[in-house]
Amino acid sequence: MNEKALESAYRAHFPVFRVHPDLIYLDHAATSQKPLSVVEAIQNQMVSENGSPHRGAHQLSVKSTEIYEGGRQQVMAFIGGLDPREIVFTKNTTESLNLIAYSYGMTFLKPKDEIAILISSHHSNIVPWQVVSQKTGAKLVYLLVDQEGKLPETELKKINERTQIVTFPWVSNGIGTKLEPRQLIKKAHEMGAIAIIDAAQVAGHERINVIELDADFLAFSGHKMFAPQGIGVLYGKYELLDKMPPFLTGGDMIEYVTCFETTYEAVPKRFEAGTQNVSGVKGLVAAIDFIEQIGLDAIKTHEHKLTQYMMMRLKELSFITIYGPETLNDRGALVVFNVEGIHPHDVASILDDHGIAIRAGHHCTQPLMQHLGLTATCRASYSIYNSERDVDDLVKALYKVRQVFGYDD
Amino acid sequence: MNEKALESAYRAHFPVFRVHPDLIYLDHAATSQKPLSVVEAIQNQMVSENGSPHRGAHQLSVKSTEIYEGGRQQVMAFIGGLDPREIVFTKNTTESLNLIAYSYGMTFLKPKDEIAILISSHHSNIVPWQVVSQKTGAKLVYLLVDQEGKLPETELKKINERTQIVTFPWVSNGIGTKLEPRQLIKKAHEMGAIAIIDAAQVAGHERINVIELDADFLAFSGHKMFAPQGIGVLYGKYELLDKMPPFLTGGDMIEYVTCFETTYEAVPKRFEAGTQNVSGVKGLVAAIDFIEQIGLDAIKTHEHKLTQYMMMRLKELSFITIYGPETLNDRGALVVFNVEGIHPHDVASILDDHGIAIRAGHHCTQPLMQHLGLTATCRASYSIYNSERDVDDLVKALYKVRQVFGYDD
Amino acid sequence: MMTDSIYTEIIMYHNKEGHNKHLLDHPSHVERGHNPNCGDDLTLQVEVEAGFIKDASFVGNGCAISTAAMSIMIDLVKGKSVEDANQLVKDYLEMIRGHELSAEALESLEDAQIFASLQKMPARVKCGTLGWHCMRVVLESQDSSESKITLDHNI
Amino acid sequence: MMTDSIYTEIIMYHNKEGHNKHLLDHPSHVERGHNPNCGDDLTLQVEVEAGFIKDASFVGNGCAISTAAMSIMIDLVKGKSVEDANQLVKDYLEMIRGHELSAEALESLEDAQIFASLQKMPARVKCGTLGWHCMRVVLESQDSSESKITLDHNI
Ligand SMILES: Cc1ncc(COP(=O)(O)O)c(C=O)c1O
Ligand SMILES: Cc1ncc(COP(=O)(O)O)c(C=O)c1O
Repeated sequence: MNEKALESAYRAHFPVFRVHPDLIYLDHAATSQKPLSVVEAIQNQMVSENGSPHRGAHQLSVKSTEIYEGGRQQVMAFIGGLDPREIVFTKNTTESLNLIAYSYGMTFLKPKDEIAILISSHHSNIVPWQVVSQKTGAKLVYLLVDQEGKLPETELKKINERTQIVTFPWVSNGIGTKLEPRQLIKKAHEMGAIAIIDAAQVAGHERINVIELDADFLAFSGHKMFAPQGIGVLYGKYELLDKMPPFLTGGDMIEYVTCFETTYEAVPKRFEAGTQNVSGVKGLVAAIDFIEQIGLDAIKTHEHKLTQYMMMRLKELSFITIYGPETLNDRGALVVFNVEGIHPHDVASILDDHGIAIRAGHHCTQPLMQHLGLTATCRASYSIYNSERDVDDLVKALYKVRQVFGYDD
Repeated sequence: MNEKALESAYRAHFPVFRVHPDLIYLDHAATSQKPLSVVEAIQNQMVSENGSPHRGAHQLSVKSTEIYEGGRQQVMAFIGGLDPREIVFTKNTTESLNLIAYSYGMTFLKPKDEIAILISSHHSNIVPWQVVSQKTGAKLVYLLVDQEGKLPETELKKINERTQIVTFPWVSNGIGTKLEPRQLIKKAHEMGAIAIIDAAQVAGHERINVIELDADFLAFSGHKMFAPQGIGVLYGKYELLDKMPPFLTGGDMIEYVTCFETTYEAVPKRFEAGTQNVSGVKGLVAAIDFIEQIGLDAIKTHEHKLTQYMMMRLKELSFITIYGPETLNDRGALVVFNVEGIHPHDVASILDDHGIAIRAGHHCTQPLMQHLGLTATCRASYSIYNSERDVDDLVKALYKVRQVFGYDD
Repeated sequence: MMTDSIYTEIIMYHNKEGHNKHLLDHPSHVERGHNPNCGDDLTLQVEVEAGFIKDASFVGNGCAISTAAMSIMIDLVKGKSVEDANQLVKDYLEMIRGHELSAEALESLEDAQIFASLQKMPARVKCGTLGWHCMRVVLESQDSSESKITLDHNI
Repeated sequence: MMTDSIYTEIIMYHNKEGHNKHLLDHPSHVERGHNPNCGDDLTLQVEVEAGFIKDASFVGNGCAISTAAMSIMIDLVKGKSVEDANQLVKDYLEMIRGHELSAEALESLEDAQIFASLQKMPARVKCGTLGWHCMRVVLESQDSSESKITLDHNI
């Protein structure tokens, strides 16, 4: 297939573009659009496979259990895991990270311990650790990135014998920089710390292999990788999960409950309290199938090309400042920029009026913004449903934005 | 419409019975089947309205925010609330109750304080309080029900000046008894305690009015009231929510984040961290619309009739023991029973083989079971999609179950 | 192209001009308004004397909508009685909420009428009401102590 | 009607009979197995002597599947060498997992073959393997100390 044909084949999977044919959706990093196969999977689950998992002997309950536990296996394979007990379902990345903070952080951290956080982290990977720090007395230490969002070697020295946790975004949603996770993980392990990867901007974009990475925990959301909202994943090494107390408690995560004492289920069920979102798991599995069918390599190639093209086109505009790394290999599928003289929210509003959806603001990365001396930025993020034409339209519309503000470029 | 026509009109809303025409689904209390309107609402949301709420200036994000915040208004109206800030979205009842336990319980309870729990509570309303008790030193006090699941007046005396929290299921999923919540709430308030209603088995069955009830907190799950899995609700009085610290932390629930300090959003957003399940809210709203269209009075009438009929038919069987109250008005839409000489799980398996889905086990109410001297029971629970014919088929199949086990009734 | 029109018609003028963006010598009230989501952070200064708004100005940074709305508001209320200003605030917020105003009330909002289209841009409502909320607080307060407001999620 | 058949063919017999449900005088191993979800709680007693299973029995309460599976297992292993019993345990669990067994291995399971249909009743797998897991633990242990196992969610 030639490039054009491939692009329209990709786009054809997404019914949103049939409903909104003029939509240029450049906000994939916030939440992805859904392929038809995912929509249909959810529909089928609700219409013909719906029951409460784990608890029942009847067919619909059994079917739900199969979908749920089968989903665990598929998620495990998707991230290169080897033990399904290492996959915990949550509602989103935020809950996954809170689970680690509450269950691991609150339990094992003490005063003088240190938590090393990459400053480019999302609020969901910062605020829970502030809470842990306040409650346990452990100290927060920030690893500072440079203007391109890269981590200078020297910052690694902040990881020392007191460090218990190292946590960072593999790809930063605030500036788009992709890190090499292995060096951070290696350093963490050398110092006896555990390493947490926030993979929210990586899942569905890159092949993940938790075993090769030797990650201790890894978190991501379904809704950013073509799956529905309301389902997330926490990967954790078995020996860590196994020694952690439960987080949410209640139905389905217990063995025996008496009035005053409870014995808990083994992992991963210990962390899955209450009726779980089987429908969400069904959608997540359909999303994984979709990704594997398109192929992660093909996705990466396509996104890579778009990054290259977007960088090239935006650089032609004298009124645009691009943030993040120059080198394509250090970038995720997003470009962060500002328009001279115009507040990002005004840019986003006017672009929206031209049918172009981007994100403006601090992208839930205020500490990064403060560190880089910015208040707000514009972010264009993309996926296989985007094409170079979208970039051309963005560029055209950016000229219009400037015009509206009286600039004459 | 006559009774028969009404029944098939009800049933026609649920596509599951087109796919499985012979299914007799008597496990509504575990999770409900979904009407077509809910399935379609989700589908529409995913296909044409999907974006990340709250954060964006573009149309799909705005649409998502509208669905989400509009949903808050509708949920508020559905439970007779007056202030949308009192509605917090969670993933299920279990998370709602954990939110109260972590945020209210852990913060405000001290040694010598008491938490009064109805013994017929679901594990999701027991285990979180055990954890609070272990962490804070507050004492758990159980209000004991009689053999019918009713609360004797004398038990109210256990609520005293030390009591800080009174928590109970409005309808017990383990025995089917419906309480009069007002007397418990009144007593709690007299003693200066707050009252928590677990309404998981009430939402969608009865009109709820939090203002008339004067409930402090009230929790329920969408999936038990025709909505999809993955969405739940916590109602809380504004002045209580307002003084509570956040539970999950991260994106969207903050105002300003610096490296070491964070200011939080006002309620309810303070409790809604990360990308929320807008799709789930959309489904919940569609479920509320469905319920209001059928009419809560009509639903109650139908379920009441089924209860009456099921009680009558099961009583004819000498080998059946029915648990729970004799009086229909003290019952929710479920009947708990045992078959003489046959373990409930065997009953459920054989019934399943005859296309009848019931639930067997402890129903996540082990303390209640221990209190009543039971190990496991069978539970038939129902909704508008059930009919007297389902009950007849259940009765016929129960004879078969006995036959399989060599009984000759 | 509703967005373009709100931007072109009014905002440009006020943004470029910036004639209200400065400090007052003798403010009787100073009110800071901020909007965490946008990063808007504007401070309104007002000099109230004998029941009249003698002077007003603002400082700080924000998007075009928040600064233009602030500046247009200042033009509008300057010289008005506290009572009249109060009515303008009420009318403006009603308008943004999408409520019907009397022709007279609408007219009294003069240039600020253009912000009626914010009804259709809910993501920007907080920008367009930031300055007006500061004014509301000023008018409600009897003393001149500095306070700090954060907008809630309703208007 | 697969469920009916599993119940009718075998379980009735063993449930009613109950010839293995009693205490041993001199057990060398006592192993309690329980299944929180069902409330099954059975204790297996075994007397191992000179590498052979001299006697076995069980006590406790459970559903028909768990008690029948236990009782049929006891009939099967009594008198067998520890080695042979080990092989039976392995084969039985393989069968339940849905793996193909050799005709010979299958035959050696005798009456226990009926539980092959548990593959299609995943909700009841834990019932049908409870006794066998107790036996596995007994065979693996060298001493006769009392232990307590809980089944995990895989077979
Ligand atoms: C009375 C009651 N409370 C709480 C729950 C827990 O609900 P969920 O599993 O949706 O969190 C249930 C249902 O399982 C219930 O019936
Ligand atoms: C890097 C990163 N981490 C965490 C999150 C939080 O994900 P969610 O909102 O799905 O919990 C996001 C997205 O918002 C993100 O981009």
